[in-house]
Amino acid sequence: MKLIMAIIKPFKLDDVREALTPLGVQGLTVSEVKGFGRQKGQTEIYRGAEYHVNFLPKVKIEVVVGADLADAVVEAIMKSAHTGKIGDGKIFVIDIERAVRIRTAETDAAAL
Amino acid sequence: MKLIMAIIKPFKLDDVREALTPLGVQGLTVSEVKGFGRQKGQTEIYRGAEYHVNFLPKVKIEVVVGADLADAVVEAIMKSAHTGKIGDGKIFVIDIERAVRIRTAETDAAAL
Amino acid sequence: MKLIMAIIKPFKLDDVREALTPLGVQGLTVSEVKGFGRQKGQTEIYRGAEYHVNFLPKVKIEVVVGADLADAVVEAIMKSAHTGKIGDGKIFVIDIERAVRIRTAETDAAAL
Amino acid sequence: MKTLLRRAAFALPLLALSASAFAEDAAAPKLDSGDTAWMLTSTALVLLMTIPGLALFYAGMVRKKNILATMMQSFAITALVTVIWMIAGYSLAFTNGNAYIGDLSRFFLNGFGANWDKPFILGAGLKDLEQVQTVPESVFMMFQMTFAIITPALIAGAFADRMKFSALLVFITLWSLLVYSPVAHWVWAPTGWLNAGVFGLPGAADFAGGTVVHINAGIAGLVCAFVLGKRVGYGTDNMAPFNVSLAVIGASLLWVGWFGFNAGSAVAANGRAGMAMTVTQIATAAAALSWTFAEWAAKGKPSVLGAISGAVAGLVAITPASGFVLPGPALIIGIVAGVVCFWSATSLKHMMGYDDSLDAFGVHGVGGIIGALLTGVFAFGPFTATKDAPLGTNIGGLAQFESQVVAVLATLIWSGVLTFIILKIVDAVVGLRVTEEEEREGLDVVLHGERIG
Amino acid sequence: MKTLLRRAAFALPLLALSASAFAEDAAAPKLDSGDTAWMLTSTALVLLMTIPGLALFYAGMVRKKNILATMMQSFAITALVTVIWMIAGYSLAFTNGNAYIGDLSRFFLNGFGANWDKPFILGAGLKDLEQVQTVPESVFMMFQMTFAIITPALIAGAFADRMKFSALLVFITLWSLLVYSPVAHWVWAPTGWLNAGVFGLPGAADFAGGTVVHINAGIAGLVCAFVLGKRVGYGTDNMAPFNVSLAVIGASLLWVGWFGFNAGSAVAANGRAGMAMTVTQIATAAAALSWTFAEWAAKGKPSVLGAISGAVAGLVAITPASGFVLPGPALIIGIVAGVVCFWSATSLKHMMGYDDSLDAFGVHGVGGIIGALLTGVFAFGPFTATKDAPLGTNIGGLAQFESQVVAVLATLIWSGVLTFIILKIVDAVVGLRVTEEEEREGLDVVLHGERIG
Amino acid sequence: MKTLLRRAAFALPLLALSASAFAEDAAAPKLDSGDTAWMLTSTALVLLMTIPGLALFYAGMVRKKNILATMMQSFAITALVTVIWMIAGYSLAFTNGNAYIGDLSRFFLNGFGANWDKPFILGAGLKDLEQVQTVPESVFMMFQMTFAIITPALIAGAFADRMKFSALLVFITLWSLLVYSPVAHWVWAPTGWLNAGVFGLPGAADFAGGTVVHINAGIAGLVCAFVLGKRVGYGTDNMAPFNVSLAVIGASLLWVGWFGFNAGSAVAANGRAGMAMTVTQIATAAAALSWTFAEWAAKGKPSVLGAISGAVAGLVAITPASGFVLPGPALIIGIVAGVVCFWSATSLKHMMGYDDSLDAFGVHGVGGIIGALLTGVFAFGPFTATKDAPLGTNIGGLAQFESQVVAVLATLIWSGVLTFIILKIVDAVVGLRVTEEEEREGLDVVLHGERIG
Ligand SMILES: Nc1ncnc2c1ncn2[C@@H]1O[C@H](COP(=O)(O)OP(=O)(O)O)[C@@H](O)[C@H]1O
Ligand SMILES: Nc1ncnc2c1ncn2[C@@H]1O[C@H](COP(=O)(O)OP(=O)(O)O)[C@@H](O)[C@H]1O
Ligand SMILES: Nc1ncnc2c1ncn2[C@@H]1O[C@H](COP(=O)(O)OP(=O)(O)O)[C@@H](O)[C@H]1O
Repeated sequence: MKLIMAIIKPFKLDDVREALTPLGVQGLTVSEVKGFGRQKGQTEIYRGAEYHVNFLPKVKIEVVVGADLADAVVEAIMKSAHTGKIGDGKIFVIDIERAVRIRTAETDAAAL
Repeated sequence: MKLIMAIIKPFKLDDVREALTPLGVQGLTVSEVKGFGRQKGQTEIYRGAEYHVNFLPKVKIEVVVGADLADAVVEAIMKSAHTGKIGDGKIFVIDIERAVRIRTAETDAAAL
Repeated sequence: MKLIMAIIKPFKLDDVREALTPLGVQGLTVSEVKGFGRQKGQTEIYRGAEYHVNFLPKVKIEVVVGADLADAVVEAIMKSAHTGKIGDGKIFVIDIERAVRIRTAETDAAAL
Repeated sequence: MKTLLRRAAFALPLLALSASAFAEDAAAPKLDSGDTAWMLTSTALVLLMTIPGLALFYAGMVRKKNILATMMQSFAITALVTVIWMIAGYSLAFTNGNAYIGDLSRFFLNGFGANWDKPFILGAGLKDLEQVQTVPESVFMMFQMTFAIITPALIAGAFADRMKFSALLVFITLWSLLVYSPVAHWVWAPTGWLNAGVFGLPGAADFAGGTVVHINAGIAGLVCAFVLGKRVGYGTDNMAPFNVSLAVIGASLLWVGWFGFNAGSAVAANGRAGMAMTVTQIATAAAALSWTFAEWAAKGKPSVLGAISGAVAGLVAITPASGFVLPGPALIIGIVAGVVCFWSATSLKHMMGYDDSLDAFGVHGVGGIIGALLTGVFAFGPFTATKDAPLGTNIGGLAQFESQVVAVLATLIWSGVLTFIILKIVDAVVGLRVTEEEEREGLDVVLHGERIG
Repeated sequence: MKTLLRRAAFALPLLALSASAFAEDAAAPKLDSGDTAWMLTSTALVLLMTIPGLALFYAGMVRKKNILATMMQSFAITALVTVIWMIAGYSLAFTNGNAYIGDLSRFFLNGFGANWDKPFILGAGLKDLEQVQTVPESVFMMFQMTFAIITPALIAGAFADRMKFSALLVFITLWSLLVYSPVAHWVWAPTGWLNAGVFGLPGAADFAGGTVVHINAGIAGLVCAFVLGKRVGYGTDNMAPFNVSLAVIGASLLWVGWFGFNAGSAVAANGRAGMAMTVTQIATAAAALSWTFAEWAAKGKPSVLGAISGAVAGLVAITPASGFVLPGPALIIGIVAGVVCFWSATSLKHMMGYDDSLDAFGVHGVGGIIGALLTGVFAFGPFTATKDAPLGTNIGGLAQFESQVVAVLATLIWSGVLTFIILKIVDAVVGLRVTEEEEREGLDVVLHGERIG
Repeated sequence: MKTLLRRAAFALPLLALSASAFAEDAAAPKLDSGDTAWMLTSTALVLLMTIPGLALFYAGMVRKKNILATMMQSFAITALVTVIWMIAGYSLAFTNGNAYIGDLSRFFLNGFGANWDKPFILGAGLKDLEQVQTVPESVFMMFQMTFAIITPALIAGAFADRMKFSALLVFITLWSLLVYSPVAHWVWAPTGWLNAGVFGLPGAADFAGGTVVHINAGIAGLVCAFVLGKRVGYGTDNMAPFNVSLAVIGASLLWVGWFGFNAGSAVAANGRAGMAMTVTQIATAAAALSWTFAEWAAKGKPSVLGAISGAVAGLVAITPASGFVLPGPALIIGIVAGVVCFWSATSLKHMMGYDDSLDAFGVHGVGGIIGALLTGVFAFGPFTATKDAPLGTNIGGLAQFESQVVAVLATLIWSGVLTFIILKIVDAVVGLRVTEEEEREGLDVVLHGERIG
């Protein structure tokens, strides 16, 4: 199994989720994160104190899938999260040793 | 060492933490996340605009432990986070290469 | 490639980011998390109901770098996030199989 | 001899004016634009107390998932009681009727058109008991409506986080008609039995609602806490308020709005209103400080929630006394209220084992009792002098204190018993509480389909 | 015969007082401290409606990234219209001029120094049309200013989330001078053509601004929604409000402040003000309940946003009627407004396919029309009796209703057409809308360089 | 010849009324219900300025970890100063005493019971200096109390985020008695030396507190900023406000409440109050716009924080002038205040290198000085005409300006020096500042054991 961790633009979240469902992805987990990268933020000014905002709001998607599905998932995220503008984000793939579903104690593929 | 990443129902957090302490787990890290899965959310209506809430509030626990402890930790989380109702969540196990404690520069087992 | 995941004190975030830039790190992702560990929180009292706050605000940094850079990054985080007081946090290193930049479809080293 | 302090409260404004501005022509009652201006303003201030004041005060003490539902309670009660009051509540409370309840002569505000520009006479037709006012009936009715609104809204603090919204609506409807209107009649209508006094005692003194509003709501809250039972997770889950800053705004608006509540109860813009505002300010400040220092001493830190809770306790305690006491006693009432309510909200509650979520009883019930009793102790003669009860003869000393005890007990018993019965009926008909799972999920999304982002 | 209801509205307070307090000396108009006190208070209350009331009501309905920009709209409009009103707006609206527009005799409030302590006479010099007031002109001008402020601020609900700040400033400046001041003149100046009545009909009755404020702003909002187009992501992205609790605070402050709006429109602290406050309260509560129950029935849950929207709909609908109707009709107006505005905000909008972000038209336009028309149906004789139109002859029945229809149509057409033209000009000169990318990023940071943490 | 503008301020309302309503009987002073209504309302409005107004304004500018502690400062100061004022502060400020300080004849509000229903005479017993009012002393004392509360609460902006709560309580207690009461006495008591005028100059003109409130608090804030030193992380850490929307609500409530502050300082509901409200509105709007456009030009974007800061700067600057100037000058005062305070809050502060966290000096100190000086320039004769100084002779031209300079300097020096001494004492006794680690953790949890969720 693989954990696919994607950092994307927040407004692309629904598109990505919809792109994954047809592949058979039944669950995923999302966090609000802040990203630092090539994309530059706005400057904020509060009564003369200027803050350059280095961190931009992003969304992190974590989805665990069977190794066979990993490439398709990466592909689908790439397409659905793509705008072509700087800051579109990254996808990382990490190996997972074990997965368990808490409700049923099913493990691995059955747990996803 | 293993990183055990569990996605659970928010109100189970204290139970899980209390179940891990007796095992010798001395630290863990928690994030608020939103989960998409089999469990369905409520519909929200704002003046005629309906939004089906696909993402439900969950809590993600990340705890790094020695490889020997990993099974016991998974077991303890499974028991303490269990309600038997849909949406109880998942546990994933990932291999960790290295761990460091920033305060002391201790590494690996000693760092946990 | 390695994913370096560091849990640090929130006010050290800017220092860490500045320490990483000279190493050639071009991007990273940050989340607000809550940490449980040896450092103890304050007690909060609301009209006689006392809550011991076990979880303290921390910041989690996730940065993916080439394997060659990993040690330098760990080193830099250790130095810049260090206060010497309890609760300084941890650094974990995890292996990454694949990285993709969504905007360009570049992969691995080129994607970072 | 019947000496009615409250009657004096209403009668005095006009008398004072007769003696000065209108001396030449005291016979024909007239509207006074200044008094009317102040009563219009006071009405706005008391409405401000409930929405957004109380809505914020309560919402600031609950968990994130219940913030909107808690605000909705105050807001919906405001709308609901407005209509109930217009239909029958006002009539039952303030028309002559008998000693226990008014009649329905003002059903649907019948007769308001005919008298719209005339001074209102409370108890019209009652020989020797008429209270001629310098404001029109619409203004008097509106001012009293805001009291009828806030009283049941206060109860909601006791059952926050777990009552069904449908149950709330039914409960409030019945409570407003069966508990609030009668008790208001007893104490404030010229014919009311507590106003008249019983057992040869003088009439009960309740300037702005210690019994009618605070004890009444407080004891109802206590009964609700017992009948509904504790919140799921009480004692184990962290139930820390999500956003105390909302509660600070709420308490501040309560403080400001209370000037309308207490100084408005003079039903005139005169020296008595000024003094009522003065003692309100002093007691509130004193109670905020005394709760703060008590908590600092007992728990090690002075919390913001403590300071604002103390202020509200002071406001509650000075309410019945506000038209009767001087600044010095106000300081004492405030100090006592802050310390005692700190104890009731932090210790008594745990000792007795009920879960009064936001301390409706601990603050309003206990604070109201303190104020009602101390009114009997500290009432200052000149404020209550009337033609019938000239200066020096009108304060009853021990007798007045006994009368206060009677009024407190009567309110506790009537409100307590009726609240219990109403709750049981509502439980049987629509069910009082959401399910455990719904309670965990939070009332915002379960009851109202909304969520704070 | 010309029977001017609104003229009565202004004239009556003085008459009432003449008949009582100043009976001995009705000739020389005098300031009345009570009336002045109430008008000063009402002015503060109506300002409170816009900041922070409307600012919160609107900000509570947008997404997190637009909260500050939405508040800024209300705040900047308050500052901008204040200056415009002082320079020329007031003069154009309330000096005699001709039937369509005032003159510039009060340019930069010219002449205020000379009359600072004298009672204000609206329409001074117009034989038989003078409305002598018991307050100074500064107070009258300030009270009216707060109306001139809130009207364009209401429009902002229609274009929230996408208009450029620079465009907003230019648009509001032109709209205030070219739309608000003329319409206010038509309806409220003694010389205004709608006030005087046309086609042999009686003058239009608009006590506190059903046409001038709500229909005016509502139709302008509708035109804005069409001209600017839908928000990016409309219909696909989740546009759920970030923090409805802000909207609850805002709606509550609107409710409280509206007492100044409606009861203040009596320009005196008298029985009419009291009755205006009464019917305002009743209609608002009724509408909050009727929207709530309609939504509960239609959607399965009673939302908090629904309850507060209903309350605002009720406030809007009772506004033109508030000085003319009794409690019973107020209840009916409220119930109708709640149900119809629920329908217009949730169904009509989707049927017609425009994106009126915060329902400026659905609530203010539709609610205003309901109120303006029902005023003609329900107006109660004695409130509008004047010397010239004694009791019983003054309500026009069908004729009054027709007059209301004329006023509604005139406002819809003038405001609709002018708004369209102004928008096109502003679009050509500075551009109306931010770019799609800026809209996605959020107006807070893009326009104002700020962000909520 | 001594021409006391401020004296006129108090004396005039009565004179005006004498000339009209009470002409037949000017000898016996009477309470006026309209004036009393307005002063009761104004008192509520000024309290609203501090809680929740200022509490929100300040809390909206700090980081999340200090929001509750910042609110607590305003709230605790409200409670504390109420009690101090009741015990001794009022007596020291407003009894006759000598030119520099009052006496203790009103210790614990001694004597209030005897005079509760009589018109208050400020300076009673002083031949030719008595200021007979139409409101009771309780109302005058309460209105002034709200000024005594907000002044030290303003200072807190300078030391936000780092002062110990215990130190705050001791500091405020001493400052209120040793700085506020004396300066209020100098300027507003009939015996006060600045009121009387020195060096042959006319008395200083300070209608509603430019010197007594704003310069006084502003300079004290500056001294606090220097003595306490900068916040940890100043210049490196991101100290962006967590929730500017709170500050918008706060500024809005300050604006609304300021109508009580300025128009209430007429101590009557008359033409002068109306004009004070008018000029307040105009100056505030002008300053909000001028700060906004200055910032837009200088920084590229018009921030919301800028707009509301400008509004507050305008409110501050018009305060001393509000009873003395006409609308035109108000526009100028507003424009100047907006631009200059923008400069002082964004440039001067950095040039001088102090960390006045929330710009207590930059807005209140600088704005107050602008207003106090421009009052001397723009005062309009008729407002200040008295029996002793008939129209045309009463405005001192250059002499009045010089008198204003004297008052400004006297306030700067006394407040600056005493604040420094008090801080040093408090530092020695309880310590002024939390530790660096506590400051990092945030005052909410460290000082009060609470946290925003
Ligand atoms: N090396 C990295 N490790 C972890 N996250 C990264 C890394 N580089 C970029 N990111 C994340 O990806 C986001 C987008 O990266 P950025 O460099 O701005 O644009 P692009 O994706 O177009 O290259 C960043 O905001 C950050 O959250
Ligand atoms: N494949 C997955 N990858 C990552 N997270 C998942 C995955 N499947 C489920 N989750 C997480 O687990 C939560 C619970 O899953 P769900 O399917 O609703 O119920 P259950 O745990 O009972 O199977 C989800 O809300 C989501 O956060
Ligand atoms: N085993 C662990 N797995 C995951 N996170 C941990 C673990 N131990 C500690 N942490 C994180 O590191 C933070 C600091 O740990 P703590 O024990 O308080 O101090 P120190 O870093 O000085 O040892 C914790 O708050 C928690 O977020």
